[in-house]
Amino acid sequence: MSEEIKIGVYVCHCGSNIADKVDCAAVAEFASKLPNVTVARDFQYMCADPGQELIRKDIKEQGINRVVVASCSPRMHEPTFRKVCESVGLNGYFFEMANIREHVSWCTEDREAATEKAKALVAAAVARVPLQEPLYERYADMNDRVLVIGGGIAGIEAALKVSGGNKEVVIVEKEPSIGGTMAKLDKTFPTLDCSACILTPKMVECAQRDNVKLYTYSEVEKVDGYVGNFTVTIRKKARSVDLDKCTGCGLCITKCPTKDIPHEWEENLTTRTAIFTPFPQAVPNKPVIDRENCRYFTTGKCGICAKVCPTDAVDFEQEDELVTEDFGAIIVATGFELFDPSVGPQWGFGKFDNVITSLQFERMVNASGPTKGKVLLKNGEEPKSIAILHCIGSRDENYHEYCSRFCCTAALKLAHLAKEKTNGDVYSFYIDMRTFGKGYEEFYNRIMSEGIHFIRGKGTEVVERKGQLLVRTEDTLLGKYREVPVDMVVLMAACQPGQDTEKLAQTLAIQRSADGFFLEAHPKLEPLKTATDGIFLCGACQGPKDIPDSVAQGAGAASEALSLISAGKVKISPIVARCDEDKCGGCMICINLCPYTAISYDEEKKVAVVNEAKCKGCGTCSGSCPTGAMTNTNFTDEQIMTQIEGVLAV
Amino acid sequence: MSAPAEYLREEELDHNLIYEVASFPGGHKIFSCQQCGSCSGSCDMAQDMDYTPRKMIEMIRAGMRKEVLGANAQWLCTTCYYCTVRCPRGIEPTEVLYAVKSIGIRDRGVDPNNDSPKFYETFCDTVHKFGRQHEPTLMAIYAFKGNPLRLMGFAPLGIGMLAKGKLGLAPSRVKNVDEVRKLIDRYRNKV
Amino acid sequence: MTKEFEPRIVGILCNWCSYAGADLAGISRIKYPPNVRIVRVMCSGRVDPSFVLKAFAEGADGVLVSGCHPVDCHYIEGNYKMWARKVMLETMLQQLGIEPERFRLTWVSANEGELFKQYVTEMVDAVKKLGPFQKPVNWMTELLEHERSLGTAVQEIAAGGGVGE
Amino acid sequence: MSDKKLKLGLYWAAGCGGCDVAVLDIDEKILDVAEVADIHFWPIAMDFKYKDVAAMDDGFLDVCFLNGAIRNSENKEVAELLRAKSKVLVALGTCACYGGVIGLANFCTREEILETAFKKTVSTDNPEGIIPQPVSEVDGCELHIPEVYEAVYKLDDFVNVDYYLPGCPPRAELIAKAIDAIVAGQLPEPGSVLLPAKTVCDECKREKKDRHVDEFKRPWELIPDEEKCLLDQGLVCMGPATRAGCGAACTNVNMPCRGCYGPAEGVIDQGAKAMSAVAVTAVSTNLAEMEKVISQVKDPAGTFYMYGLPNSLLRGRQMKEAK
Repeated sequence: MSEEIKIGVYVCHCGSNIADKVDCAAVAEFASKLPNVTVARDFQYMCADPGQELIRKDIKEQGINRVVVASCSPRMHEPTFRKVCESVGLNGYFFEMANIREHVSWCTEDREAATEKAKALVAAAVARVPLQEPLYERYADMNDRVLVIGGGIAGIEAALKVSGGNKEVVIVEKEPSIGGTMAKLDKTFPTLDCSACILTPKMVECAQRDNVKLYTYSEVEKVDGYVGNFTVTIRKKARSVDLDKCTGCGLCITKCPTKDIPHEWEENLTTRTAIFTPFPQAVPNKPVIDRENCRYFTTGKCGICAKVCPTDAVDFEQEDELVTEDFGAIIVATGFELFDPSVGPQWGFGKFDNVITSLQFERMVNASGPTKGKVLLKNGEEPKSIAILHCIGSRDENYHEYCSRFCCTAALKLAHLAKEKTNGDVYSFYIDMRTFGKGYEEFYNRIMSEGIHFIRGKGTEVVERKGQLLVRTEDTLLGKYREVPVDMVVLMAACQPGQDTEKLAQTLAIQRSADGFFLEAHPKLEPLKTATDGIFLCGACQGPKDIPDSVAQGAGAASEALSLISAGKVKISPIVARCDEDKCGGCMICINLCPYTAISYDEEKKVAVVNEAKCKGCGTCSGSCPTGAMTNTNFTDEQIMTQIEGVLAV
Repeated sequence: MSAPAEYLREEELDHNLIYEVASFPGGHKIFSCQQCGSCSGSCDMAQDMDYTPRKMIEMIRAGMRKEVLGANAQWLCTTCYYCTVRCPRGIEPTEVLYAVKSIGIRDRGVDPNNDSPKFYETFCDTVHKFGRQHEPTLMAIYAFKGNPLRLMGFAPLGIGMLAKGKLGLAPSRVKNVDEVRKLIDRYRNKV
Repeated sequence: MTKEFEPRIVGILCNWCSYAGADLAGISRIKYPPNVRIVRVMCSGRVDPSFVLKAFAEGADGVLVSGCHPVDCHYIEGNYKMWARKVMLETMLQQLGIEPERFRLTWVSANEGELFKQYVTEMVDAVKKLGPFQKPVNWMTELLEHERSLGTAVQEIAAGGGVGE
Repeated sequence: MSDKKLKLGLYWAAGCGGCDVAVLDIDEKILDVAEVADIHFWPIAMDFKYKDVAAMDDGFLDVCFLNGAIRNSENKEVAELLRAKSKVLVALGTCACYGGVIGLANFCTREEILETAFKKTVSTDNPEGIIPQPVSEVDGCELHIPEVYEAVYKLDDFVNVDYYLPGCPPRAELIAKAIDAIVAGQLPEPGSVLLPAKTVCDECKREKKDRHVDEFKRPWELIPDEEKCLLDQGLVCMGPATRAGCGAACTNVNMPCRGCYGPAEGVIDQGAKAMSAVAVTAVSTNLAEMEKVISQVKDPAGTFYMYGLPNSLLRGRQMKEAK
């Protein structure tokens, strides 16, 4: 830069806040002798209008082209003074602040020492400011479509809310139907209203709205770009049924000869055909062929479904299709899965026929489920006693340290249903009863009066003695060891992150917390954001959540997305990392360091490339760049080192 | 107790006990107990009880009939009603313990070394007889049902009360004593 | 000099937690020794070990680096990266003859003004006990004896002053 | 180009002599050099005396290649002399540029080194414990030998250097290329390093991928995979922080780079930069685990400053006892 550096230094008294402890005039006098300093003044209140005017006047009349204000914390007034500079045409980043209030006058007793420290900080700012570069805030255009990954209740709610805001939304669901876990439930606590009754209208609405597009039996394959400009590749798995042609008449299902496939959606309590719809209210209510079990695909013979189909919708030749769509924001709503209790042999799951999971029991009590709503033992008889074991895999450092949150109340609901359906003895083995939600404690109280046996003590082990299942526990309220004989055991299995969480975290470049769920940007203040701008979370993919919370989060995530895309433009902070391609050796150390995956590797040039829209300017990459190619704007090596020289100059 | 102290025999449990207790006046809310311990925390006698009121309720729920009826807690209850006032679930532990006492006397389930039921019975008998209470008679009969010597301990108290005119030497009888007797008989028969 | 030795310590603080914590100490009028001069960076992850060495080379008696508590990093895990560097830097500084008390990495959150005071006070006390950071004056003498224009920076370092006077 | 032949000088200060050998390694190219240049000073190859050099006019030599660091008063004296006599002074090799391997001496004091060298080694036979002194009396005469300095210095600590050609030793073709450039008058800005701006990673063919190290190992603890980045395999490799030019000679033969070509362009402290880059490959959210892994790098200062301690910010160990 050939332009002569002219620094204006302004030492603020802040009334008596600074002047009491710092000799401001002496600091200004000291500053006036520093290199490149043209004017150095001290003034009552720099942030007030007359103070600001002083700076403007010096810039205009004295040709000041670098400004140093020694006053309060930059966290307070840095934006103020940047604006002052910009108001008279000087780039805001030609400004530097020395914090002589919070870091000097307010925390120092000795006036002499305070003045000396103030001088050092001013010297550092004066040394640094000539090295500062002009920086500009920039804006990128914003696509206003929203992608929702996961079509459970959280994702459905999010999609409907976005759609209600008149924006286009796409739902990608890996299963053949949307609905998620909620679709499997019978009743919902605490009101005990029917799950399907409140969910299916919302599912249908997703299918009917013009600005909601559904990709079921599909997965997100790849995500490129950054906030406002994501390009997403979606894999539409081959359904073998042409959704446009299929009317959902179901004839193919009735004719399919392969009928003995465990029905995953029914928690394997029954079987299904190779061409099937997961459940009667599925959306879209059109079948899919399970190629692994379909005779046509395994033996090449059969094809009955195709023959009976009146609309010629069965298409064995169909292949996975990759579609690419652009979005401004992404909402992740991939939900959870149930902990597999067979991991812990002590609970007897998989070993004893009548030890089942909560979701299996849920299907059993469901009128449209495999037993038509009857609670039945494997031998077809009704159990006379049922044990419900809480915290299976939850609150247990061997499995999941966290509390799965909804299972206590769900267990109460199941206890109620068990009592209602069998009128037998129902035992609830719990560690603590955590009924946190609105109306939940009242629900608990109500269920208690139904004569359920509540035993405070973890159902530690299920054993069989003489054909009788026994649940072993310590009744901690009585201080007694007990072995309670029951006919059926229901395990309240933990809520755990879905198996594809890790893969999706990589695809989306978002973080997971130690428990494996997706990590929010801030546990209190940014519960729906991720650290990656433009990607939001809702529902149980962020941590165990019940239906009301998932719905609230779905709506919240929609609001986050709408608020983002409605702005139309993305603001990009000028404090970012920049890579000097001439210096970059392509060592790729920086690439893993970036938590926002803002750095990628250019295979052709063999250098690191920063996506400034993704970069948040932390500078961690620069801190470990072995060649100095990666710089952090406004915090370059040179600037910081000079500042260090400066603070030690006095 | 016969079985190892820390082992609960499921086959010995009486799942009806809780319903039985619940059928007594004031017992119906026992199901709601959340085992917070407010009752025990409020109880001035808890330190002398073998089972605290909270634990009594839990034992009732578990169906530990023998232990419940044989406990001393219900007999130590002074019916101060602190527990009832403070229970966050509206349970009336005082009434629950009354129910336990009643069942215990009825079923002869009380610890034979426990004299309290005798006192209660004597109390009722005295009222049955006079239609009202007469303390010297009560104490005399009660004393002879157990150890008469212990009457000596109460002598100074009795003398003091006599001096202040709080006790009458001769028992008096209420007018329609039959009505009172009917009332008591009806309840005794019901239980 | 009869005056008590007043160490000069360079504090490199992250913007979101520790710098804000130091601000809070000021706002709460917590008094602490004036020996730490603060340089702000956006994240402790930005702190290049060169900055620490630079401070010592410029005559600092100690260097205090401070960031958000683990898990709380504004940029997710920049502080862990600084911690990795710190582990290696500590050994390296020891090999370079710098006492461990002269370099410290701490975690101070935005509401821990008191903790910031505590760390500053501890560090100032420890460094005072050690005395001034000794630069290898004898090497520098050999350079100083050599009259040449290029040597000015070295001379200043040897003389114990910083650059930029 | 002028029709006059280029006047060339070469000198070897505190170093191993490998740089002089590297000059010889340009093979037949030396004939081309002879065609365009006259060598006026090259103690390793021809008989010259310092007085011959002293007799030259200032700026007589067109170019002088000086290798080796400055370790004693003789090194310094000759360096100053050659500086005065040369139009262009090139620091040849890492010792001259950055202090080199011998710069590791800066972890010790002069006294420690002399004690070790003249008294403590197993093979030393020095019953009287004599340590050579700059000035000593022998048979009534005063005998002078050069004074060993307290520390190892790089050339530009004492004289102005026009160009740097680091390497331990610099590859012969780089020397040849430099000579060509000089002959053609195509030298860059004074002060430049006559090497590509990139680093060894740029020249290294290995596949870099994980950038996460669970365990640091010493080279003899494993036979590295020949395709994968050595750092990814847990070997401390200075490649990311080392100037390119060697053609990744070490990593090509399955050995990690030790940093001999010095820092990348503009880097002030190669060791600190390399350390920072290597340390973060062990990052995890388990602080104790991280500490365990990082502590497996036993000698970070010796590892990362193997070739550049005198060129680092602190230049060497801070000697407390120094007064």
